[in-house]
Amino acid sequence: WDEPLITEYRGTGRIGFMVPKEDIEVTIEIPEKIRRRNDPELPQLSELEVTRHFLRLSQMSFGVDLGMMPLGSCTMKYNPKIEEDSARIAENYHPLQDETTVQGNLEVIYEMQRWLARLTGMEECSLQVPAGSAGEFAGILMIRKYHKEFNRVRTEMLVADTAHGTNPASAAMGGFKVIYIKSNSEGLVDLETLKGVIGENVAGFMLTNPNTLGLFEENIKKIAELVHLVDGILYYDGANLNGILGIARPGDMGFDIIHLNLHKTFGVPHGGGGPGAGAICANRKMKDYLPPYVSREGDVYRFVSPPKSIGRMSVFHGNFGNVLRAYAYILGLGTDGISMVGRMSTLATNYLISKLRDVRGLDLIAPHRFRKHEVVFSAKRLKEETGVTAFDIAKALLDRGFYAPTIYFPGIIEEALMIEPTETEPVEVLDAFADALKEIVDLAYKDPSALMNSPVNTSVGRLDQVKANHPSTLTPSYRVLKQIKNQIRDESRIER
Amino acid sequence: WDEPLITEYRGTGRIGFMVPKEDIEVTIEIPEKIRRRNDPELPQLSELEVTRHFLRLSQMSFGVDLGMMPLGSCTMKYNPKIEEDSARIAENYHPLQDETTVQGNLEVIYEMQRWLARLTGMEECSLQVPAGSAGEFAGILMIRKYHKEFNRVRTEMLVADTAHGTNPASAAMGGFKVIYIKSNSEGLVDLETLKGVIGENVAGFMLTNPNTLGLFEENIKKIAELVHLVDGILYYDGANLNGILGIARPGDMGFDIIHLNLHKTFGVPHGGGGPGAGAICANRKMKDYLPPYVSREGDVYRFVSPPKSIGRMSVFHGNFGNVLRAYAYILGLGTDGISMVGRMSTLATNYLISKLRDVRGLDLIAPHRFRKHEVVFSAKRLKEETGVTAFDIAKALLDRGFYAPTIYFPGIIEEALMIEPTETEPVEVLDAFADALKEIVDLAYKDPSALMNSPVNTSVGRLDQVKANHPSTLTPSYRVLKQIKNQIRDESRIER
Amino acid sequence: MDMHPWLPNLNQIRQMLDVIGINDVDELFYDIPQDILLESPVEVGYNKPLSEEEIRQRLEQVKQKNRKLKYPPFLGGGACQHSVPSVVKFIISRSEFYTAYTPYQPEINQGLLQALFEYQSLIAELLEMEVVNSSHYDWGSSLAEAIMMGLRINSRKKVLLPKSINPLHKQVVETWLAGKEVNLVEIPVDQEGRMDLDFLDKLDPTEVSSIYVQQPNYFGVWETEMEYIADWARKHNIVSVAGVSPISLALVKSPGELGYDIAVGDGQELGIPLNFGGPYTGIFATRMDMKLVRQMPGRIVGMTEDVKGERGFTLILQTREQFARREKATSNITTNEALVAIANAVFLSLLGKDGLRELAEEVYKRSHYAAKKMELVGKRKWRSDFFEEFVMSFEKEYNKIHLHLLNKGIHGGLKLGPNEALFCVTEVHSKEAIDELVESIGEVI
Amino acid sequence: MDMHPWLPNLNQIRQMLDVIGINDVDELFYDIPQDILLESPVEVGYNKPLSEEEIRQRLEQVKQKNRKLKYPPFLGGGACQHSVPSVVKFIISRSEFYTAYTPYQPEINQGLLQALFEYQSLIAELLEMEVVNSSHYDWGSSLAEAIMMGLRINSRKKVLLPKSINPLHKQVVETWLAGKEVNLVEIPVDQEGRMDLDFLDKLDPTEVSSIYVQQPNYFGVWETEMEYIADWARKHNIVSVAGVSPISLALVKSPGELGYDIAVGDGQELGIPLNFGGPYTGIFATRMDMKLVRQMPGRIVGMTEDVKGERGFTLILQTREQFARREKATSNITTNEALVAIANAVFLSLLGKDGLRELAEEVYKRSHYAAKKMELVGKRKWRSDFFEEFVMSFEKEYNKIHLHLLNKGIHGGLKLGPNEALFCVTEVHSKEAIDELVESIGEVI
Repeated sequence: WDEPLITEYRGTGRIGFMVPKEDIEVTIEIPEKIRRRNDPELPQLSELEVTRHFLRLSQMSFGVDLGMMPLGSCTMKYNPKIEEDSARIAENYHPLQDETTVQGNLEVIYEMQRWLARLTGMEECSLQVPAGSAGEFAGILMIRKYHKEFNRVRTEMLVADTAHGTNPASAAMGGFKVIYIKSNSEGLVDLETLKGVIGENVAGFMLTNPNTLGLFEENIKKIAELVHLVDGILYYDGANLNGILGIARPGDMGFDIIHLNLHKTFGVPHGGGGPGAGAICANRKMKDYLPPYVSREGDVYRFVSPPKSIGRMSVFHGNFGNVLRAYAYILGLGTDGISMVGRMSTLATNYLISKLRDVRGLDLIAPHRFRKHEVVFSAKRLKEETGVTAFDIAKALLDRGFYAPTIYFPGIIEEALMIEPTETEPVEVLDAFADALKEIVDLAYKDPSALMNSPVNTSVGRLDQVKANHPSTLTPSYRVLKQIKNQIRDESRIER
Repeated sequence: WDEPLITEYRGTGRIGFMVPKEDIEVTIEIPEKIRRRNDPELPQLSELEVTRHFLRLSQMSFGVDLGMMPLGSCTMKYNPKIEEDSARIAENYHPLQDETTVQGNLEVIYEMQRWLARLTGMEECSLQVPAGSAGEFAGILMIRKYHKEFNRVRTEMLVADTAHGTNPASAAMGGFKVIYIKSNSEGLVDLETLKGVIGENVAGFMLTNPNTLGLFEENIKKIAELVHLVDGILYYDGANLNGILGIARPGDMGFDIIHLNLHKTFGVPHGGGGPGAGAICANRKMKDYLPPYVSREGDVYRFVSPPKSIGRMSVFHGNFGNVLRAYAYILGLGTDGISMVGRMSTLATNYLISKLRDVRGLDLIAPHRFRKHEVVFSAKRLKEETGVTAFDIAKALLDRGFYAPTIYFPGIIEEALMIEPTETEPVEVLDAFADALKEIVDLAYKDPSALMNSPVNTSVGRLDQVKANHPSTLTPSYRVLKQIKNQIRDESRIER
Repeated sequence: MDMHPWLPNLNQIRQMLDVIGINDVDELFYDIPQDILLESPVEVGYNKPLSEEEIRQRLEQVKQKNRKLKYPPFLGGGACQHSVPSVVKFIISRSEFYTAYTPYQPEINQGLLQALFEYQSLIAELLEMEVVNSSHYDWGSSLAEAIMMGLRINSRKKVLLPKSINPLHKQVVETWLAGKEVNLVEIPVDQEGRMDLDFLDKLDPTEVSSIYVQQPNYFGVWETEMEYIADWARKHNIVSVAGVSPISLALVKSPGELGYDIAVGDGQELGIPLNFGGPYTGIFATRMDMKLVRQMPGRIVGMTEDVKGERGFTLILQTREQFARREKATSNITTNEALVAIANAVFLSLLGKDGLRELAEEVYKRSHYAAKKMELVGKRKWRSDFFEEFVMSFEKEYNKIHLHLLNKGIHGGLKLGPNEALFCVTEVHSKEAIDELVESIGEVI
Repeated sequence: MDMHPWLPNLNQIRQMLDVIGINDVDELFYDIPQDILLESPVEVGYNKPLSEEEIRQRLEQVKQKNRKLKYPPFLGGGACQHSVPSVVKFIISRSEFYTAYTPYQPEINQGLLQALFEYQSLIAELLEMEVVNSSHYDWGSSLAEAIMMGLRINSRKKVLLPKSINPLHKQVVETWLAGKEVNLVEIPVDQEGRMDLDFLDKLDPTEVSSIYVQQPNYFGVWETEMEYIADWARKHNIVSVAGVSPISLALVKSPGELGYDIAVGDGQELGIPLNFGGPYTGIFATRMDMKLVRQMPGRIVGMTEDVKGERGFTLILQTREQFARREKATSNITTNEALVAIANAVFLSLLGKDGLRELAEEVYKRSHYAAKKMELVGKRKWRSDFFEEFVMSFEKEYNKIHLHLLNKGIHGGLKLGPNEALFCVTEVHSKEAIDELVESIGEVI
């Protein structure tokens, strides 16, 4: 579709939704000082036009319902359709309703807290965090509060150099200085480096395990010991839990706090970027610092704030609609199903590795190690030998009906292609993906220029990122576009 | 998408839906003589594969939500989304439930019967007909029963030569001989012809008004008089009601019976061919012959069968889910809205005519007459002058983001292009459609060969209809395809 | 009327009239005689246009006027409640499908055509018959059309319908065949609740156009002589028609294997909610025998190739249809139940080979569990093995039992006689629900 | 586990292991120390995998454990129920949207990107501010991020928060700012229920990083000195932040026109059901001033061109974001509320210029109708004009009133003090509902 912007439709005198009206005699008297004089420049369209427009846009979008999305660290598994039905049951409950009127909802939250605590080996969870990074941030604030409780000044937060960008960002938002821990040649936390930096200044260590290379930190108990020796808090980034779900639990490894992404591990759809839903769980030592959660007293559920709570993370109770989706997901898998998730996702990863292991130009760090939820190939050699980059491979995959892997992350791997197949892709799709990747690499050696223009089967070709980001052409809204068109945009608007 | 057949997916050992199971000790003992030995050859796929497959197929389909569908006589208006929510409320009611437990449903049917009777000028309606042609057939059976009541032998059914194919087909199914009434040069029923055939053998006359040329039969009262003179029944084909909805009523014109297509006039979606929903309404003279309907006694609703009823038209109560959709449609428009439907659809038709009137190669019968819901252009001259046919124009429109008009119907117009814009297409879309048509005709005169290969922007090109229909290559199911592939298909299978 | 979400051009009327060259919309209706023009709008709906909020409120009211039941009703008699996978609803909520028209332009509707072809193909596998049309309205109309197809094939005047078939189906047949000179002959029921085969020997088979048998029959009982009947029909050049419950076909022989000419049924069991009676879908199938296929009613999708030799789908054998053949058509049908057929295809794809068998077994088990329990409070009318439905006789009047159940929020079976009712039990009826049903009946016996 | 609809490869394990060259799945976990490997599965859910039917039954149970109310609750305090157009639900049920990821590959996600760009554009028109990000979690987190953005801009240590803002928003700010050295100063409320401007004169403005004002404020009261506050802030190089109810902006001046630096709010009002608190979406906007824009948190979609010069959309200014900038990022946010933002865009497109004004007027009228009626049974705490919400004082304890209402199936307002409650009335509250609310209160006064 060559679909105009909704603001470019030329309709006038139309409405797409009828406002219900009661016959009420009330004069509208907005105080003069604040009364709006110019109606906002919104479209004037019929229901048909709006439906058609957004339907066409949806057809120009790609989700996991259309094809494999091997985005590493994003856990793009299939989202069972029953979840959507489930989420609807809570549509009309107000978050501030008398708790006696929403006992069913609270029971769902309570059950989820118990299940997630059990799966992570923690004591208690709060579902008040609307996403993973908010969970992470809550974890950071808990660590801060913990040390404050003892009147300690702890300024440093350790972060693995393979960590997700959110880890240092969250730490910084919480007022910590970030110290990166270098990985060793096996792609694991270097214990000696860790020993070198650990000390009384260290508030905690943020780690994902398996890490972003898909590797399990086999020295995790040693790491925990080192961190706990200085009463540091070991924090688990739950984004990578999928590969060990039902196999091993962060709590048993020595972690004190963990956040979960219900929209990764527990099948909640990503919504094109969100909404997600999170959980923040803690062990006995840290649970009193959690944000509010649901507690059960006899047959009655209610929200409580634990004694040393960091406080409210979101205005209400987090993304309950998505908690319901995850709830249906867990019900549908049950004990046996959940315990197969880690096994089947890890099996899929290593199956893909076996299929791709010998592809010319692609290399693996620590190739002898099995991966868990994901694997990172380096296309550095391919780039050197053909000029074709990880970026080009990504775009070429789009032309072949697949979404691209995560690329150029983690930064320690050059020309990284980070692939996470998940347990929900049928083996035939894994085969087709491997074949597509092989075909692309073959083409790179035969005719590299053929790849540099991909994608060509998509609705647009490669986009001009310079124009997109340059202050003089930056167009973040139609309002700005109009200004550019009216040529009234002057430097004063850019530089205040 | 280049999507294989669902039966061609290679999955094994998979299931896409979990059957709920209770722990019950029952041995399954099917009598030997009828026990199935070979499991049916159904797919073995996961939920993801099935979702993905059908989602991809849906993207290769075109509905009115994606673009204008100017299909004449099909009334492809926009289907408001509230209808879909509405239809859901009745999902779990069994049609044979005790009537005291479904009074709400019966009230909806009763209200609809009243509203439709009022809109058509009839006395009573039955919603037991699942589609328009079933309604038509019910009407035929009513006419048959009426004459039988008087012990008359009436073997002939009059049908206008511009009538929908269903009219003669229904008449024939009802055991009548079809006599076609030729149109005059104005595209209207020729009164003299009618006078010539009318007689004691005539059971009734099936007419649409406005007719399929979009023209109002201005002599309708005279026609009614002629038919009634021999106690024939005047039957109204409701497929074309949209253009006069709220303007004039069949009952006031002298019609005795009318069927309605709720999926045309009352906004119910067509479902890619169905399900629709119908109504069959009758005046005082004919109402006792109707199929069962809902009657109200005090505050209680119940199904009744009128004294001389033709009997049950469908197993239960017709397509109630679609009756609910039409119910929401009527509620949403209300009195004033419904009365604008005929006006706005007729306005749209004549607006389009004005835009296309002077296009070279396209001609109109009775060009001085305003059309109602639709218009039929003849591309005969275009074909003579350029070789480009109505068929070619249809395919070229597909390439330009529009669905095609109805073509080669009615048969009395050569190279017919039958266009019905409906009241729900914004004027800008009408303009774009007119422009596309003009552009195609221009191209026909400039470079006719460019049009003979269209469509090219669709997922396949023009299809081989000979191969599709030839007995030796006829492939109506995958089962047949397998047989062809196995080369075990022999003549004996084709000729019993 | 100022603005309305569904009428986009209300504020463009002037501009449109200008293009036409007239001053008033009413001029467009100049050719309608004055005395039949409406003088004032017809009052419909609740007069003023309702907003979505108000429509939803009204529908909520409708729901409140219906009675909420504690469990799914134990009602069958032509439709049994089954669970509907979320995926099925999701797919048929795709408006590329549901706002499409009959795919007369195949190039732009390949997805729709392929989905319908897949429906035909999956039903064909289930029935083991090659040619399936892309749906009729319901079982009743499929059956009526099958009988009419028989009449076209052999021009005989008698049609045999067992007393063990669904009486509603029979009523539909009676209505639909009113215009045909045909004699509907009823085959009685034997002591086992099955059609009485002795009756066939008393007939002159050369007068018989077609014979119909329903499996399992109206009483839920298996007809065990399916093969005998098909053979008998074939021997006498009678068109044999089998009525089937699609789910049960995971357990019993298909009409194709048994040698029937035509099979009919309802797809409602395959992923369609009860919908208070509709939309459902009529299944219609026949063998790959051109003598049959040419007489088949309804729309059929076939596979072919496009100009580049790529696989494509299109409507086939359209010369049988009303829009081409008019009064010579094999049926008047046009709008069918295509979307429901697609739902059936999604359902069959999801359950697949194993799921359908599991489902059939579960239905078998639960209905047998229920029937056995029921014998504590009543008597099974027929001893024969059954599927999904069964007839119970009670000492008390069934009306009394029914009202007692309703008071407890339970809807019992379908009354067949003063003391008899037909119960339907499927995978949506939990053990708990069945137990409570039986206990509650026990309270009034 | 034999087969499961969501685990396609359970019967391909052997084949996959063969390709890997191992014998058992457990070998893949060789590197996990034995003592932390789980010995038995963790019990979750209801142990056995539930079918869809059983999941639905469980959810029905959950619903039964909630209390069904007769009317939408008269609760606001950060979320008011509004009607949700069917089209909005329909569009966000398109799984091309809802199963997509953040559109890091713009070529294959133009539709998603354009929809988000349209969200930004429509909100920009409403706010009359040029730069809108594609969402935060909710109003509270938007506000917290706005304050942090202020700290980055001017490195001052005081933040002014009026007492008339939503206390829950304030709590979120307090939590989120725990790691910053910042002093949250509360501006008192004057006799009209508005922020007390005299307080500003008593401060040293050079210490103030940012000032926040909510319009209408927590009590539903219009803040009339919006322009004065923005001017005051500008004069002292203080970052000004306005919190707005999007619907009310059809009636009152936008933060853009008033000259605010940042605007925050919640998109819940724009087509999102209450959802028991979420998902909602945090609105975040600023002016087209690169000093501000560079410090802005969150994802932004921009317009650009592709290699052929055709218009295209892509994520812009990503160097502000965590995945690129890590600890130097403007925020840690990654997953946001994109789908909700698209719902907002659909909602604003549907209502449009006229619809939004009509909606705002209707909300104004109904809430004023309710407030006036309420004066029969209580007293309005502030005389000032208001929108959507208002505070009532009663003679009786509000708890008693609340329980009486609940007994009648009505959920009253939000208790603010022993005798006070905040009521929210919108277009979903019919006159009938309002009348019954007031009458019912009258019964216990």
